[in-house]
Amino acid sequence: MIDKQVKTTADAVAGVRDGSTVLVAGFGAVGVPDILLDALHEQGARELTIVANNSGNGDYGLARLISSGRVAKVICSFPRSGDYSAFLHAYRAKSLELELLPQGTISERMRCHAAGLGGFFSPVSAGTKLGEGKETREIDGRLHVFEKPLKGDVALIKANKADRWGNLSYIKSARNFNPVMAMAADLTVVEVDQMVELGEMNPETIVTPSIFVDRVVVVGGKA
Amino acid sequence: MIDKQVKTTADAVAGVRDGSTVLVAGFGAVGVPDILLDALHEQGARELTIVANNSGNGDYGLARLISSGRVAKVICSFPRSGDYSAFLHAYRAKSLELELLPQGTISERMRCHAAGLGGFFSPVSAGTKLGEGKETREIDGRLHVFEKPLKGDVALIKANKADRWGNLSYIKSARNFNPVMAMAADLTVVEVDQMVELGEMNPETIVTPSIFVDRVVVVGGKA
Amino acid sequence: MTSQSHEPLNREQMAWRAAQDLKEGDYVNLGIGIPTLAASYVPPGREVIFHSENGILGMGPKPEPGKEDPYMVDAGKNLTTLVAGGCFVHHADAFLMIRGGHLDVSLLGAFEVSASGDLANWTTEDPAFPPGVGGAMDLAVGARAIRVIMEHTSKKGEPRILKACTYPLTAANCVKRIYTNLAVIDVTPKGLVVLEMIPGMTLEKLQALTEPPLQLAPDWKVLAPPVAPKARAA
Amino acid sequence: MTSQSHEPLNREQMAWRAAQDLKEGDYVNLGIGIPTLAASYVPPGREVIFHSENGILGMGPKPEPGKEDPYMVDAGKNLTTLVAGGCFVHHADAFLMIRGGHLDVSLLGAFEVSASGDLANWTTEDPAFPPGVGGAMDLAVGARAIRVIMEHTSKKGEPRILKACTYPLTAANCVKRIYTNLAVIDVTPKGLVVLEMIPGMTLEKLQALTEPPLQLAPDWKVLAPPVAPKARAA
Repeated sequence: MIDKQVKTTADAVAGVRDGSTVLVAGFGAVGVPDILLDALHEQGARELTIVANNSGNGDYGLARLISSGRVAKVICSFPRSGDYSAFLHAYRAKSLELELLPQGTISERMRCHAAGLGGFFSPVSAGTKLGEGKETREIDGRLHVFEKPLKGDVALIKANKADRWGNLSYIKSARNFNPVMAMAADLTVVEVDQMVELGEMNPETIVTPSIFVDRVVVVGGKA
Repeated sequence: MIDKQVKTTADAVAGVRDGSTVLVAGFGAVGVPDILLDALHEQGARELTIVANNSGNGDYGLARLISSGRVAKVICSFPRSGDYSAFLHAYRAKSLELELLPQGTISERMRCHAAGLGGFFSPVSAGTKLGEGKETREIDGRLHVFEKPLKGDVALIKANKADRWGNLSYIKSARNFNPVMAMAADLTVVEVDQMVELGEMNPETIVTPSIFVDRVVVVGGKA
Repeated sequence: MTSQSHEPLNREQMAWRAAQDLKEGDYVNLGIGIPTLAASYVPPGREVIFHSENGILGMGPKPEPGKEDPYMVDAGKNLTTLVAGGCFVHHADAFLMIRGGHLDVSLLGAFEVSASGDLANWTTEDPAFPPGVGGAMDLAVGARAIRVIMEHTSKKGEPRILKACTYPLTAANCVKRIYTNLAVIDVTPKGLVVLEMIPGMTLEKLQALTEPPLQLAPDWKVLAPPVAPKARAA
Repeated sequence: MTSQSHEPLNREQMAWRAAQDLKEGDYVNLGIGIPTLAASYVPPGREVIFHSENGILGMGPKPEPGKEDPYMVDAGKNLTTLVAGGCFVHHADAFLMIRGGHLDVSLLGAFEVSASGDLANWTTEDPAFPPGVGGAMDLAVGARAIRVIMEHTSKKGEPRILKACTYPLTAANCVKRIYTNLAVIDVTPKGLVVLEMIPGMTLEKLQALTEPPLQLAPDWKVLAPPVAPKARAA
């Protein structure tokens, strides 16, 4: 019987290696896998590249990973969100590298990898500082930059419900990056509020199909 | 008050011009906008380029458009499906052109247009007869072909429910090409089984958001 | 016309003015800051559908006290609501809508706009802080109409509508209309055309605060929002 | 071992053999024709999740009489069902799963396979009929393991495992395992390795029906499916 549920958050993040690229879902404080991030801190992997929209808040989750020196690089669109002092400190100390990407380019590059494609041309950032160094091409009279697929070794996902196959649903705007990141990593790990029986989720409304999910751990939260 | 519902199928397809590219959803006989196709036949537009997975069946819908000489070109992956005699006759008479694309390339090229991108590299068909004439590039040791965005002037869509904004839901495997084609045309026209009140559809489970839809007509069918 | 001040518009008035141009059925993204305020000033009875980059189509007003939902945030991470007919999409689909030309209007804040519609609104290159771009570049290339709301001049009184932007560009040739605290200006192939000015303003005075040459539209109007625009009920 | 014939396998037996290699938890796409039959022969109690290119993940067996649902069709346009845990996706997402390496196994029919794993299964270039490719090229590049089920030889008795394919390729270097009515053969960097042969078959006889050189695996086994494989209950 397929059962992707693991018992502990430590089991969920077991095996993450030093140097991994970790996709961290969420937008602001919503839909962020904070408990998995803390588990990853416990797990101890170092030299991580983090792909996220923001750069962590306060002293928990991603911010804690950064404060502890586990993060070598952050790929994000907007580090300056909320109390991002942990990131700011490391940034000023030059102890981590920042790669700034337009927000839509982050998710589209991950989808590109998920879809088995080799890259795409986008008009976003063409002719700007963020497009510098990228291959350019004029298509239909408009300048485009070439964007490569972006792959995670691990994706840390926050969902509401899961079943034992790993089908997922989300709550409202907590969906955000989760479905895209879930598709784009070799190992997709999910913290959920609750497990439901197989077949209990409406097949028309499952947002992340089980094929993208490897491990699920229940962390409670909103029922 | 926004109200995308039109009264008749004639209103739904009004204004389709000769030479238009028309995206026709469906897979086999499921999720095909047959009533809109008949309305387009009545409307009379000629020299159409049809994008569809198959090439029509029997003597109705797409097959009738082909028999009546309205179709200059068919872009599809698998014309040989069911009773495709209308297409076969025109193909043998060389009265229409066939552009054969791998099935996933059809939907991905339409999504590419919908997403405002300039094209993508795909490993599918690289090094084969269907990849001939396309720009190639080796990416990570693997040959890819360059695929351009594919845009419809019109998309003909079959959905189950709609509201007056044009939010749509589908039934089971009748979903198929519909959501992708709905995103990829200048004018998206939908035949639905029934209208529901605004707010009646679950916001978590709307499959095609209203932003992609221009006109909706009720044609009855499964309640 | 109700009683008018000759003062420059305040933030609410600028947002009010931009909101008047949003049409029934428009799909609109509002940038962080003053643009966000525009949602409150859409004329009563007019249905405009707001998009939020994090994956909401059909965003409503701020929640009433006691009805806050922590799962509902907007692009600025503030609490928000969903209207009937709204729905949720994942992030790549939210940006497909932005980049793919599906939005009718993108209303953005700006540091500078050039005579040819170049937009600079993402970084002032302050070395003390990391840069942040968010969705600015996506929003600046995708919508059918890109409109900007900004103060006409900097705090020092320097023009912010320039021959060429001094800050790094967000996108070139994208802005179509500028709402300032002094005027409404269209970016056209023939140059900047002033459509409206506040009471007491003249083209000469406005030109002195604007680097590239301005033309006055033959049918220009007085820019006269209500003194205290009335926000729409939630 | 139950009683065995020395006859070549029939379609059901070939499908049965391929099904034995599908593991618990595998996500699998079955091509039209013999591969489709494999779904019925997955060993009891083993959960394998089937994908259909038109947008079904978790496809079940054929519907029982009286329970047909016209909204449920498979890639071959035949009526099908959904199992508990299954779901629907749109077409671009269905092919994202295929192309993006999310499927564990793609089981395909073929006209020809080459010694290096080139696959030809989409056209015989019959000038009287239009070509059709469907999802064949997508399926041949995307899955983690591409496996083929086919008759070992053509109706005329000519080899279909060749040094180089004579029909137009679907994809190069993609096939990892071949199930024929005579043998199970792996495509390896060192050449074709015979893992199993039907009773009475020898490497010499098999080689005579195969163009490129074959090696016999040291631990090769007899290929002996049940005479009439029992299909799984719906």
